[in-house]
Amino acid sequence: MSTTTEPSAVADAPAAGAKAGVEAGAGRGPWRLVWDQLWAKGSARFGLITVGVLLLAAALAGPLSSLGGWTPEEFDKRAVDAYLGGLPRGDFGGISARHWLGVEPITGRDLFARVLHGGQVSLLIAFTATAVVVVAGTLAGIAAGYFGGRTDTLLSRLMDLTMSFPSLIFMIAMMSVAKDVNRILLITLVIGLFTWPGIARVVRGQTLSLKHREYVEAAKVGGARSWRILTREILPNVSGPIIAYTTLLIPGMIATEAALSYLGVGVRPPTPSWGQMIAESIVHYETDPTYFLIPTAFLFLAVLAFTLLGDALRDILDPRGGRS
Amino acid sequence: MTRRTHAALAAALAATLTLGLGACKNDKSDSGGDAAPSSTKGPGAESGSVVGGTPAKGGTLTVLTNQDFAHLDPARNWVVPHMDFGTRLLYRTLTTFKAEPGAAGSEIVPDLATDLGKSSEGGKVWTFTLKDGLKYEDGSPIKSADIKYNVERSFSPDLTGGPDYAQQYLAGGESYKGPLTGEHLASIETPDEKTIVFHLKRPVAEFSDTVTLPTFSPVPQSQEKGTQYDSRPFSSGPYKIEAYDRGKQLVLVRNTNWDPATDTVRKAYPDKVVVTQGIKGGQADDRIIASDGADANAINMPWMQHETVAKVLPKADVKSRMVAERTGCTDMLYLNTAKAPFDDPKVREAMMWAVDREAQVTAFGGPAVTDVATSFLPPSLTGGATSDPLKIPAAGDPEKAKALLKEAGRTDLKVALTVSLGDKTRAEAIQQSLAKAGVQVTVNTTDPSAFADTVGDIKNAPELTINGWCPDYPSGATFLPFLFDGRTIKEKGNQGNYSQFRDQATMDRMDQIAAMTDVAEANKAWQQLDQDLMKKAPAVPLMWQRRPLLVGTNVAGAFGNSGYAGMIDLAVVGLKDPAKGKG
Amino acid sequence: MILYLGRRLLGVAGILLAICAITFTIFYLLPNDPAAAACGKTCSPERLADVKAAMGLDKPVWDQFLAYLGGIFAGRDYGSGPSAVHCGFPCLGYSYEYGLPVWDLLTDRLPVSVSLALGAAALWLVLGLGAGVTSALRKGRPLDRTLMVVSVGTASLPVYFTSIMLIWGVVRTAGLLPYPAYHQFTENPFAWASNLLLPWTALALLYAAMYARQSRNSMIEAMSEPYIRTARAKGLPARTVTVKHGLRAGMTPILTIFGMDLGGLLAGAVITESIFGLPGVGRLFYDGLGRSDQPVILGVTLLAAFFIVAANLLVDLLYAFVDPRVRY
Amino acid sequence: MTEPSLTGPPTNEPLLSVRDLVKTFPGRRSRTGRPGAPVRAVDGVSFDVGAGETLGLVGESGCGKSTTGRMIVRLLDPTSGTVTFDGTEIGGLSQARLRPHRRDLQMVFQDPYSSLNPRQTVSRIISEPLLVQGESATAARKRAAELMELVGLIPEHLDRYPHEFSGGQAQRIGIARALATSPRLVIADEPVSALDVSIQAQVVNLMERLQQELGLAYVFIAHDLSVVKRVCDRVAVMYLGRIVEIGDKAEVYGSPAHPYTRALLSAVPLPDPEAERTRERIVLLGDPPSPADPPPGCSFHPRCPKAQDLCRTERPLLRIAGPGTREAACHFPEVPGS
Repeated sequence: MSTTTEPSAVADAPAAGAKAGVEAGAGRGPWRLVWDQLWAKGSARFGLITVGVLLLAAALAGPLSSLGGWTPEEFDKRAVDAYLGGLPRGDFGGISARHWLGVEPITGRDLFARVLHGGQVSLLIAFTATAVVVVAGTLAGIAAGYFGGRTDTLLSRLMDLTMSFPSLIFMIAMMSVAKDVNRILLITLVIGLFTWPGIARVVRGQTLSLKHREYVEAAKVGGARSWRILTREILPNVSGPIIAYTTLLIPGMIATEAALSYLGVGVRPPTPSWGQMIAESIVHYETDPTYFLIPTAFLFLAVLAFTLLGDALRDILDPRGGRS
Repeated sequence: MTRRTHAALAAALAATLTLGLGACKNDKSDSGGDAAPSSTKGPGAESGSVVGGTPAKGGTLTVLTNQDFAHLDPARNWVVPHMDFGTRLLYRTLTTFKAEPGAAGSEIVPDLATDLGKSSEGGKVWTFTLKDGLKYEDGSPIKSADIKYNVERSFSPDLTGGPDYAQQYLAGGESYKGPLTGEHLASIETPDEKTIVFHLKRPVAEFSDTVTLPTFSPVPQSQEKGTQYDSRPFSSGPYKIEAYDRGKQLVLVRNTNWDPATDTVRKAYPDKVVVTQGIKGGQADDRIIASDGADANAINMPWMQHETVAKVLPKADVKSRMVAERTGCTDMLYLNTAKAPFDDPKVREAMMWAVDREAQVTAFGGPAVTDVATSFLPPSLTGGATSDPLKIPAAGDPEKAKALLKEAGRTDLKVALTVSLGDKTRAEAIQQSLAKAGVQVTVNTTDPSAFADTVGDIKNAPELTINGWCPDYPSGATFLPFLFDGRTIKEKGNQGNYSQFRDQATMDRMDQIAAMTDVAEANKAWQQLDQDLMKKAPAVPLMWQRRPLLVGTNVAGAFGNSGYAGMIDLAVVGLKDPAKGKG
Repeated sequence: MILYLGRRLLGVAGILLAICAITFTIFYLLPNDPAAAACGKTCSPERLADVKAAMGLDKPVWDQFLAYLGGIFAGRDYGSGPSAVHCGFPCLGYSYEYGLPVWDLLTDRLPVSVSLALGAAALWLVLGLGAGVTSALRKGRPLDRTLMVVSVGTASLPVYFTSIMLIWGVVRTAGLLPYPAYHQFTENPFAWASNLLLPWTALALLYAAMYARQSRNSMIEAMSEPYIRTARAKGLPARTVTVKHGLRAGMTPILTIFGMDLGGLLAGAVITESIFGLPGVGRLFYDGLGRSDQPVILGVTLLAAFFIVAANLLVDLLYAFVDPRVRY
Repeated sequence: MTEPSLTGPPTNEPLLSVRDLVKTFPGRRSRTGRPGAPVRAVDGVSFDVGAGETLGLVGESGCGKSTTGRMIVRLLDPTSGTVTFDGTEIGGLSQARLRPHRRDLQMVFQDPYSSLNPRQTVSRIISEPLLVQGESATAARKRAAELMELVGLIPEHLDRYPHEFSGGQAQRIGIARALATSPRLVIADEPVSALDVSIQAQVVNLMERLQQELGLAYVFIAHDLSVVKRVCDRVAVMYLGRIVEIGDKAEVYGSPAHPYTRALLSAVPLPDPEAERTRERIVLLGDPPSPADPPPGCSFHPRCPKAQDLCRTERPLLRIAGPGTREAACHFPEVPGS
C-alpha cells in the first residue's frame, strides 16, 4: 500500500554513512548496494576504474615521475633539436626509455612527469571547486527551501542573478584582471561563485518536497529545533541527488579549468595543468602531434570517466533526474 | 628594450592572450645576425638577403595579422610593426630610414625634409626645410605648421601611447597639454610654410634620427578628430585608407596625390594593401606556407611563430621565403647592484660566467631566430661587427663562476628572479644554469602588464630581472644612458636601469659623449663605454633576437629592415606577378 | 498576461542593473589601472594624472557609475573641448583602444557571433534532438547504445581539440574548405556558409552530444507519464502518441536549456571565435581583456547578460505555447 | 513508565481547551500575481478535552479537522483564538517557550511511512523526542526498547530501517515515538486511515489499551465514523471549518441532530445485512463548497435537504439540542422526541 515508492536502496544509502556506529547490525550495508549496482554496469565500472587510476596517478605524481627519472621542471637539452625550433629528437614526440611519454619541445621537459603533475593541479581545482559549490549550493538550497518566505525570495533572486551572469565571460574577465594572487585559489572561488545555483536549485526543490513530509512534522512536534531538523531529517534525505549531481559537476569543473587555462587566464604556467599544457601544445599540433595528444587524452579520459560515473550514480540515487 | 618596445609589449600581451601562449617573447630582444659567435651558422635566413627579387607594379598585397593596430594616429603610434606600417604607407616623416636590406636599413635619409636638418647653438636648435610639391590625399599642400601641430598633439593626455621624445627634448614641454586646449608650443617655430624650427632643452646630436618617429609627420589642424583620428589618419604617404573595420580588416588604396618624385624611399608597388586582422598566428604562418590562391600575396605581421620554425626549415622552398633580420635589441639579465649580493662586482662577474646563453637561445626558438649576445650594444650600434670583450663561452663556465664566487666569499647564494609571463621558459633556463654554479634561484612570473610596476618599484625590486632594450634609432644615445645612467633611477616606475647601477665614472663619461656634436665620434665613444661596462657587469647580455617572417610565393622585394627592428620594409615590398592571387 | 510580462520585464531590468553594478564595481576595485596602460611605460606621474582626468577615472566610482548608467539611456559626451566626442544612446562607453563607442563595436561584431551561434544551434538541435529522440524510442537497443556511447564521448572532447582536428583534416590536409573567415550573408551567402561550416560543426558537436543525452532522458521520462500510457491505451497510433504528446512534453525541459545556451553563445563563443579567428563579440572581448579596455569588457558582459536574460524570458513565454498547462 | 498526570490539574478542569480557533490561509497567488481571496480553513472552533478522554473529530476531507489538529500541536500558528493546554495558553507561545510543553503533547500521523524518516533507524526515530528533551543517548535507547515492547514490536528490531516494516508495524513505531516522552494528550491525525482494515483494528486496539494503561487523552481525527465510534468518548463533527455538532458519542450517533451528521451516519454500512438493506440513506447533493467562498448563512444550506430561507441568510450558532449536553449548529435540529 505504501505511498513510499522511493526505492529503498536509495533510502538507506546515505543513512549508513551518516551513522556508521548504529548501523553495524543491519545486514545489507546500503552503500554496498549502491556499489553493487555501479559495478554491475559496464560503463560505470569503466568510469570507476579510470577515475581511480587517475586519482591515484595524480596523488602519486611526485613518486611516479621520479620513477621516470625526471621532475616536471627539469630541462633536457639533449632531447630536443635546437636547429629545428626545439622539436623533440626521435619519433612520436621523443617517446623513449628516457622519456616515457616524450618531451616538451624547446625545453625537453619530461611529459610523463608534467602530465602527472598537471593532473594533480587540474583535479585539485576540480575537486575543491566542486566542494565549494556543493557546500554553498546545499546550504543555500536547504535554507531557501526550508525557511521559505523572505529567505527563499532573497536566495532565489540571488540564484536568478547569478545564473543570468554570462559565467564563462565573467570568469575570464575576473581571472584576467586579478594579478598577483594565488591562481589556484582564485580559480576555485571564481568557478564556485558561478556554479552554486545549479545545485542550490536541486536541493531547494528537494527540500520543498521534503519539508512537509510527516517525519519532519513529527520532529517538530517532538520539539526539534530548525538546525536539528535540517541536519538530521532533511539533509540525509537530499544527499542522494546531491551525490549524483556532484559527480556530474566534476567533469564540468575539469573542463572549465582547462578552458580558462587554455585561454591563458587559468593556472600560471610554472605550474602545469592539463588545459595549460594543451594551450602550449596546440601550436605544435602538426609538427609534434604527440605533445598535443597526450594532455588532450588525459583531459578527455578524466571528463569521460566522471561523466559515466555520474550518469550511473544519478540513475541509481536519483532516478527522477533531480530536476527542479 | 627601448621605449618602443613597451608599446610592443602591450600589443604582445594581446597576442599572448589571443594565441594562448607566450608569443610576447618575441618583442624584446635583439637582432643578431647570422654572425653569432657561438653557432657556426644559423640555418635561418641570412641577414640582408632579399626574398623574391624585384617586384612589379600593381596587384594586391595581403598582410595577415593576429591583432588590430594599437594606434595608427601618428601622435600615438609607437609599436614597431605599426610604425613600419604607418610611416611607410600612410604618412611621411621629416626623415626616415633607408629602404635597404642589412645594416644600410638603419641609415637615415631625408623624407619630407630636403636634408637631415641643420643644427645650431651647439645642437640645441634644429631647422628643417620641406620639399616642394608635397600633398595630402585630398591634394592640399603639406605645410610645416601641420608637423608642428602633430608634435603638439603628442602632448595631449587624450592621445596616449605615442613616443615621448618631444616631451623630453623640446623646451617648455613640461607643462604643455597639447593643442586641443587652444594653446600652442612656443619652442616649435614655423616662420614660413616650408620651414620648421625646433628649440631643444639641451643639445641632441642625433635629432635627425629622432624625427624619423611618426610624431614628426604632418596632421592638418582641419582634420583633427581627437581620439577618433586613430581610425582614419589623413594620408600624406603613397596610400590612403579606403575602409577600416577595426579588428577585422583594413584596406589601403593608392593615394593619387602622392608624388613619387618627392619620395626617394617608397616605391609603392602594389595597387592595394589589405590587412586581414584577427587571424591566429599559427594559422597565418600555415596559410603563407601553403600560399594557396590569394595567400601567395601574403606576408605576416608582426612575426612568425617560433613553433613554425620546425615546419619551415626542413622545406627548402619555404625556407627560402623566410626573412629573419636582426631586431636591434639586446636581452639582458639585470643584476640588482643596489643590494647584496650583486653590489659586489666580483659576484656580478661570476654571473657573466655562470649564465648559459646557449640555453637562452634554445629556449627562444634556437639559433635560427636568435643569436648569443656578447655585449650590451647590439651589432647594429657597433658598426655591424660583433663586439665580444669578455670572450666567455656561450654555454657559460660554471666552474669558473664557482671559483669567482669563492674568491668573493659568497657561496650558497639564494636570489629571486622576476620575469614577465612570456619569459617563463627562459627564466627556468637561467634557474638551471645558475644552479650549476651553486646559486639557487626562485622564479616569480608576473603578468606582462604588471611586470613594469613590479620590477620598477626599486625598494622591492628582485635581485634578478630579465628584460631587453631596443634603440629607437641607431645611436648609442638611445641605448646605454637608458640602461646604466644612475640618475634615471626612480623610486617607483623605474625602468631601463633595472640594475640600479650608479657609477660616477660611467655617468661622467655619458655626459661627455652626449655633448659631442660629431655623431661618428660619439658612436665610437659609446662602443668603448660598452666595453668598459661589460667589465663592470651591471647586467649579463643574453641574446640578440631576430624577427622571423614569412612571405607568400608571389611576394617580391621582401627583406627585414633593421631600422624597424627587422620588420619587412613595406616601402618597397610588392608582388612578382600582380595578376596572380586575385581574390 | 500583460501584467505578467510587465513584471518580468521589470525583473529583467533589475537583473541587468545588478549585473552592471557588480561588473562595474569589480573592475573598479581590482588593481588594474587602464590609465597607466594607456599612458605607456615612460609615463610621468603628472602625465598619468592628466590621462586619468581625460579618461574620467579621477572621479569617485559612484559618479563614474552614474555617468555610465546615464550614458546608456541618454548618451553622454566624452572628453572636453574640441576633442570631445558625443556617444549617443545607448552609450556603453568609449573604447580606450579603438577610440570608438562600444555600442558601435558591438553592433559591428554582433553579426559574426549571431551567425555562428544560430547556425551552430540549428545544427546541434537537428543532430542532438534527432539522436536523442531516436535513442529514446529505441531504448536499450543497439542503436540507442551506440548513439549514447558516441554522444558521451563527443561531449567529453575539449572544443579546442575538435576545432583543431577539423582545421587539420578539412582545411590543411584535404583542402576542402578555406580557413574560416567571415563573409557577410547579404553579400555572399555561399561564402558565408562555407566559411562558417567548420566553426558550426565544432560547436554543434559539443552541444549536440549534450542535447542527445538530455533529450533522450526527458523523452523517456515523458513517454512513461500516465497520460501517454492512456493515449496508447486509447489506441492512438504510436506515431501520433510520440509526436503529439511525447515530443511536446519531452521537449519542454530542453527548451529551457536551449534558451540558456543560445543566450550565452550569442554574445560570443570566446574559444571558438579565437581558434577560428572569427572577428565576433567573443574575440572583441578577448582582445579587450589583453588591453585592459574596460569599457569593452563591461559592454560585452552586459550584452551577454542581456542575451541570457532575454532568452530566458522568451523561453518562459514560449512555454505557454508548448505546454498547455502553463497559463499566465 | 506509566507516570499518569500526578501534577495534573483537578479532573474537572479540561486538559485541553480550544476557544474560537481560526486559521486563514492566504489565497493562492495566480501567475498574474494577484493574490486570491483568503481561505478560512478553520473558522471559530471551540471544544474541550478532559484528561484521559478521547474526542473524535470527524468530517469530510478539507473540512479543517487536520488543520485544527495541527494548530493544537502548533505545526501551524492559529490566526486567532486560544489553545489552553494544562492551564497554559500555548496558542501564542514561541516555539522555544513551547518546547517544555511538547513533552506532554504529541502527535501520531496518518501515513506510517512518510512519518518515519527513511534514513533513520527505528531506535533513532523513537528516541529523537527524548534526545531533543535532553536525555542521554543510552537512556533514550533503553526507553526506545521499552516502547517497542509496549507497542507490540520486537525490541531487537531497533536497528532496522522503516522500510523493513509493514504498514501496521510502522504505525506502531509512530505511536511509540509519540509516547516516548510520556505525553498526556496525543493528537492522532487519521492514524489508521492509511492501513488495511484488518490492521486498523489492531492499531485501534493498541491505542485503546495504551489509553487505559497510561491514562492518555486523545484527539482522534478521522473521516471514518465507525472507527471514531469505537474509540471516542465524545465526537465533534466539522463542516467547512466549523463544528456543526458536538456531544457524547451515544447522543451523536444515537440521534444525530444536525442534518449533516445524519447524512454522514447514513453512509456508514451496517454490519447486519438486514439492517443494511433497509437503512435510510441520505444522499448529499453536490460537493462541499470552497472554503475560499463559503455560502452565506448556514454554510451547509446548499446541500441541506431541509434548508429554509432562514438558513440562507442567518448563520446558526452551536446550541444545546435535545435533552443531553450535545450541541448542534442548526436552525432546525432534529431533536429526538420532538
